[in-house]
Amino acid sequence: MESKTVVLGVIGADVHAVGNKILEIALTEAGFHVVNLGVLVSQKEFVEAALETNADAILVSSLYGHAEIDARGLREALIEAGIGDILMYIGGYLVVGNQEWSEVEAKFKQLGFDRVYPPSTLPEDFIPTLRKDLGL
Amino acid sequence: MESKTVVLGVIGADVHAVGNKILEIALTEAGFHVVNLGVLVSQKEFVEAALETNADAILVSSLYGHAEIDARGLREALIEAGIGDILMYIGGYLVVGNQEWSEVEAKFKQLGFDRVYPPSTLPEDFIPTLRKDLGL
Amino acid sequence: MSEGLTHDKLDWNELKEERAQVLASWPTGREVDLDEALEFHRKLPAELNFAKRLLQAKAEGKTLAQPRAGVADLNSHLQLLLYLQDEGETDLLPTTIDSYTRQNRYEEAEKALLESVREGRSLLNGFPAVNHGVAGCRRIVEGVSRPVQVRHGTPDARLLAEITLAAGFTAFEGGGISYNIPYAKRVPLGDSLRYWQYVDRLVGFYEEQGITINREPFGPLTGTLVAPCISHSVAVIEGILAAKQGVKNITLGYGQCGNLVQDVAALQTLTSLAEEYLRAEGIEDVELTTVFHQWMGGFPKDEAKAYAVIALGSTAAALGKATKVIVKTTHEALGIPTKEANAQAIRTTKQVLNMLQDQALPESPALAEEREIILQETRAILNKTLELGEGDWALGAVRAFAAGVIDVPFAPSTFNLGRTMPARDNEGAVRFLQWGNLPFPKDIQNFHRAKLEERGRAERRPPSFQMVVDDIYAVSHGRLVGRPR
Amino acid sequence: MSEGLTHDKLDWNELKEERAQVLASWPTGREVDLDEALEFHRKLPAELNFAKRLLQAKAEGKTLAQPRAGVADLNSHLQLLLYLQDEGETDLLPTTIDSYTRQNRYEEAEKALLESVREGRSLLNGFPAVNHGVAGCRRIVEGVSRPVQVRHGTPDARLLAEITLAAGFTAFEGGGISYNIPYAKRVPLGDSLRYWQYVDRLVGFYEEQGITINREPFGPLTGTLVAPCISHSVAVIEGILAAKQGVKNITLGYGQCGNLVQDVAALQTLTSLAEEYLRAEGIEDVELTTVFHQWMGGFPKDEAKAYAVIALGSTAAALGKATKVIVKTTHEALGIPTKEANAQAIRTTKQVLNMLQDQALPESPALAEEREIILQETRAILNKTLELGEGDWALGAVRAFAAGVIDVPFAPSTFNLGRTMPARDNEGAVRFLQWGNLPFPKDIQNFHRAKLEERGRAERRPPSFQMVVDDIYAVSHGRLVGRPR
Ligand code: B12
Ligand code: B12
Repeated sequence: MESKTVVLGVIGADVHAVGNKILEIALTEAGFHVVNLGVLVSQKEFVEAALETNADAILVSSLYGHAEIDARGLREALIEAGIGDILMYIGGYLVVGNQEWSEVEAKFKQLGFDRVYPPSTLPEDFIPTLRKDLGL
Repeated sequence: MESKTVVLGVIGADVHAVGNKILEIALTEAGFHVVNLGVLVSQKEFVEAALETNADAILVSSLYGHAEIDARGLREALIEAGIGDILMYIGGYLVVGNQEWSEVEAKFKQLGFDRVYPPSTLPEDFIPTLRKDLGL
Repeated sequence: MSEGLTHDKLDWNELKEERAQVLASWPTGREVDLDEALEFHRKLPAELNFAKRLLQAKAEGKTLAQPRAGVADLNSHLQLLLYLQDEGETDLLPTTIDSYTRQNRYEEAEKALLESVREGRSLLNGFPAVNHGVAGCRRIVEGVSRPVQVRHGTPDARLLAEITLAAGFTAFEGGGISYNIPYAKRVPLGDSLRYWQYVDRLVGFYEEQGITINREPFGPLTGTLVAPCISHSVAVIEGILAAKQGVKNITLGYGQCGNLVQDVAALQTLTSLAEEYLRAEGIEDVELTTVFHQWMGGFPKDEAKAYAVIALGSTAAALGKATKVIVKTTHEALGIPTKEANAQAIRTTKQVLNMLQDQALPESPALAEEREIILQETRAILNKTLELGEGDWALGAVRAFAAGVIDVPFAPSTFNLGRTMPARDNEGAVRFLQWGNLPFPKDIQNFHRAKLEERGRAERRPPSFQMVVDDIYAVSHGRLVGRPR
Repeated sequence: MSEGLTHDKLDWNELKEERAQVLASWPTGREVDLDEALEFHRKLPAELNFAKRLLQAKAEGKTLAQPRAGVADLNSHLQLLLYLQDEGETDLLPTTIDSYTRQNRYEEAEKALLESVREGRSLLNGFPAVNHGVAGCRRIVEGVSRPVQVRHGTPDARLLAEITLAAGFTAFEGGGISYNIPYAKRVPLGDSLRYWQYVDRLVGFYEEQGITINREPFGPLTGTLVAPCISHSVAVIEGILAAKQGVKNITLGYGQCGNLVQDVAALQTLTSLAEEYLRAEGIEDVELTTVFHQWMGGFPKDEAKAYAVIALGSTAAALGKATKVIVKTTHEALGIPTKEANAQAIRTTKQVLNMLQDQALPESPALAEEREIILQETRAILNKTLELGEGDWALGAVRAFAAGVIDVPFAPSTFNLGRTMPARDNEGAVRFLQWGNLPFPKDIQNFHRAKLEERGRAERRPPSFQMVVDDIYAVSHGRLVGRPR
């Protein structure tokens, strides 16, 4: 089985590193080739890494509440780079405070994310879906 | 200053004794002559004690939630005994659960109580009013 | 009733007539069929047997959580228990009985039950099990998937026990002292002791037929500044009296006092004392477990503060390794809790228990000293009680209460002398300002005096009754020790 | 930036040029007028001075409560603090700074601030103090009646310090290590140490003028399985570095690990270690206090369970006699809390603190052993650090991190070696599965190995990385030790 490449990182000025390390381990154990950019990752770094590694998906984390601002324009930057149709997920604490989930989800879908995950998502909660979305 | 007599007791099948002891002490310290019937007091005992001691007021406690049933008809019994206009207070946890206070108060006013006090009433919260009501 | 009272085992055959009278005292008594009941109990899965569940927890070193709950109507009560099971994640279930039933006033209970059904809200503060009868009660036992206990406060619980045990309940709270002195005014102690010998003998009968029913003396008594030596003395006596009637699975109780060292010391001495006195009676085959009651006195009205009190109680229970803990709710100072509040409090409790599961209060000189105090005080009371009873614990209990050798503070019963006056020391442990006729040796008396003088110095006031009043209000006003305002 | 880094006191006059640059880096820097600021501080009532309030609490043996809180808009932030003061009954107030400001991205903060005002909700996770400037910040200090501290996570907080201290804030959290290693990725440690020497020297300047400002290294670091020896080492070094710059009032921090004995031992050793190493530097005039952080790792989503975690943290803080405790909320796992949730958590915390006010964890062999372990481990790390620094703590810190002699688990910084792997032992204390290059003597290494083997035996699995993952999730899944499912 050929292994799919995913780019992983925590966007913006966010330094929450623990979930990122856990995701790297879980995705690697699940057979993915993981390119982990760590924390404090800019949009540019995400785009470049996806291009360079010919990635199949981008997994964006945001824990600290600024995702709304930080993720704006990422899909557009990917389109501009010629990989506009790459699969893209986002997960974490996406907004400041505890807002109605359906609204949060809609907001980030509109920003171009294919799937949006709420706080406390466990690896086993989304990895099966990721495999399906990547045709595994 | 002549001292006023108050009859004190916990009505019905109620055995909560601590507040009753505290009230006895506080009322005595405040200069009242206290006739304390203790806990598990029937309507009949309240009426008889008030008659016998020529009391100026009756203070009914109910903590366990059955006051609604236990206090029904007490005013009528007092009227029948010829002391229908005696001042009568009730206080404690008067109903089962935590119900809207204004409704609870109205319910017990209708049962013939002159004043109705919510849970956690401290002696200093009502003794001044009692003095006023008794013209002290 | 209490003529010829002794602590000896009642003869089951001689009890026949009394049983017939008891069962005839309310129509549902007729539903009791012991053979059918035994059959039902035999088929009950082991995990629904309260006694077995406790022994399992004890073996695993775990502390289980149990709420209080009871409403008038049968269906509503079942729904309530299911909610506490599913949303509250509780380990054990209760069925709390209403106050009319507790005073054997079944007619009043019946009226209030009907009115409750009519109005669609509970006018009773508990579940009137006698009125619901064997068939009704069995719907509870069959409807849930946790063991269920009957919890009440009934001086004469003979009919209640007959009906609920026949229905399949596997645990029954109460005792001749603990369900009289704090719960009644004029019931002679000898009478209630005899009523409870009947209940224990009934449990002993089930035991003889291979069905273990858990029995639990009510530990906290009046819930108000009850020092460990008082509740321990009552627990040991009721434990012995139950064991004499053939009860084999007993949970001894204690209500949180609030000082962590005192609370843990109390839990640690409870079973060791009971074992000591049971052994002296030649009884070695009783399984003992413990129950810790979260703070039983007045609560703060603010729910956020009430959570703190609940968590502190859970902490003491866990660090003291109680077998189970009885859960209060954030509505304690507001009225009977909603099912939501009840479930939340269980979850708070379980999070504390789970997080402390692998920890205990470390052994220390302070803890050892506190245990020693409790042991000496309790032995003084128990030895004097046995002396008064001329070797008989039932007689001894009656005479000890009459003499104030056992004396429960703030108790409504006229059969309690009421000469003691408890107050907290400077670290919040419950001590005695006045010990009345408690048979304390001189050094123990000096200990209490010194402890209260220490507090007096810290507060710049002589130890006095005002301290007691301040202590009674303290927790609901946000602290443990009632310092001068 | 960090060329020629030493731990010596910066010359105030030589700092002039740098100050001018810092103040010019954002328009509001112009508002800083030190003379006017000193005047304001001199008129501030004593009870609003954070440093004095802490000393008072320390003298009285009390533990104070402090929340976290910050929103974008000035008025909303003031309202929030007033709510926590009046409805939360808090002792101390915070002003938590947003994450853009923490990275000196004032433009982004400005944009988000404007958008927040426009949308009527905070798009920032904190208060952008630099953007609000001196005048804006002063409205906060003048508007409340509790002392206020600046809380953030900023590697280069020079401008933030200039502005907030000039505005009248009397306490400033952070340090060159603790606000770099957990909060940045590529900021060289030497740089952040030097930035923080500036901040400390500024505080020292205020001190020279008679104004005491409290400084607090950030104790919990990554908040995730940080063993006491790691955070204590950082706290002591930052304490020394601050003191060298003339800081006189320092609060050392520690984040709850969850095992009560370890937590209390950690609190008890924190100031004694700092005093020991300060004394060795000839520094004797620093007032030390402690701060205990309620559980800093992942929380349970269920608010009822979160209350338990909050109360347990408060219990450890009280029994360990911390000077203050930083309060989490029941919304921790949901997002930035509402003001209501924040106030409730403070009240829960205060009820626990008040009820335990007169109690401490009794002295015991277990506690003494735990203290001894922490002392030995921390001394090993600190002595090696000083050796690497050839007698200089600033240089030593840089070299110790490079060598992994100090190594913070799960830290994002590339200047942290990241070779240690913490895991809980069978009683929930945080130990090391791998200690990387921590300079532990053989017996300490054996201690950790034995502790984890003990857990392994209990769980019937060899100690491994899976334990670490299980431990990380454990509290949010309802327990302390991540047992196999
Ligand atoms: C530990 C922690 C910290 C540590 C982080 C240390 C470090 N460098 O890693 C410290 C103390 C430094 C910290 C700082 C801050 N934090 Co913080 N922190 C936490 C905390 C308690 C736990 C996070 C954690 O490690 N969880 C464990 C890991 C395993 O879980 P996780 O991170 O959630 O990741 C999992 C899932 O979310 C999911 N996931 C993550 N990303 C993705 C992506 C995809 C595509 C998918 C499918 C899934 C997925 O999978 C992961 C593995 O299961 C949380 C609250 C909580 N959860 O209880 C707050 C929290 C995340 N922090 C928060 C905030 C605001 C901050 C600060 C701004 C300080 C402040 N105001 O209090 C700073 C920000 C600093 C910065 N610039 O980023 C907020 C965010 C609020 C919001 N969004 O509304 C939270 C929710 C706390 C709160 N309720 O206020 N924090
Ligand atoms: C201690 C206690 C007990 C002890 C009582 C020991 C004893 N014999 O005294 C024990 C454990 C035995 C007990 C038993 C029961 N209790 Co109880 N008990 C309490 C508790 C925790 C404290 C009461 C107390 O002593 N407070 C301290 C004193 C000083 O305050 P107080 O009693 O409120 O009295 C003051 C004021 O109310 C006021 N006041 C009182 N009367 C009057 C009258 C007037 C005219 C005025 C102006 C003021 C006034 O002044 C007093 C002095 O300040 C309360 C809850 C709480 N408050 O936190 C529950 C509570 C009162 N009990 C309750 C219940 C239901 C029971 C039981 C039925 C058991 C059960 N289902 O849980 C049994 C009933 C037994 C019976 N037949 O009565 C409920 C009542 C619920 C409701 N009404 O909705 C409460 C509120 C707990 C709860 N939330 O469920 N209880």
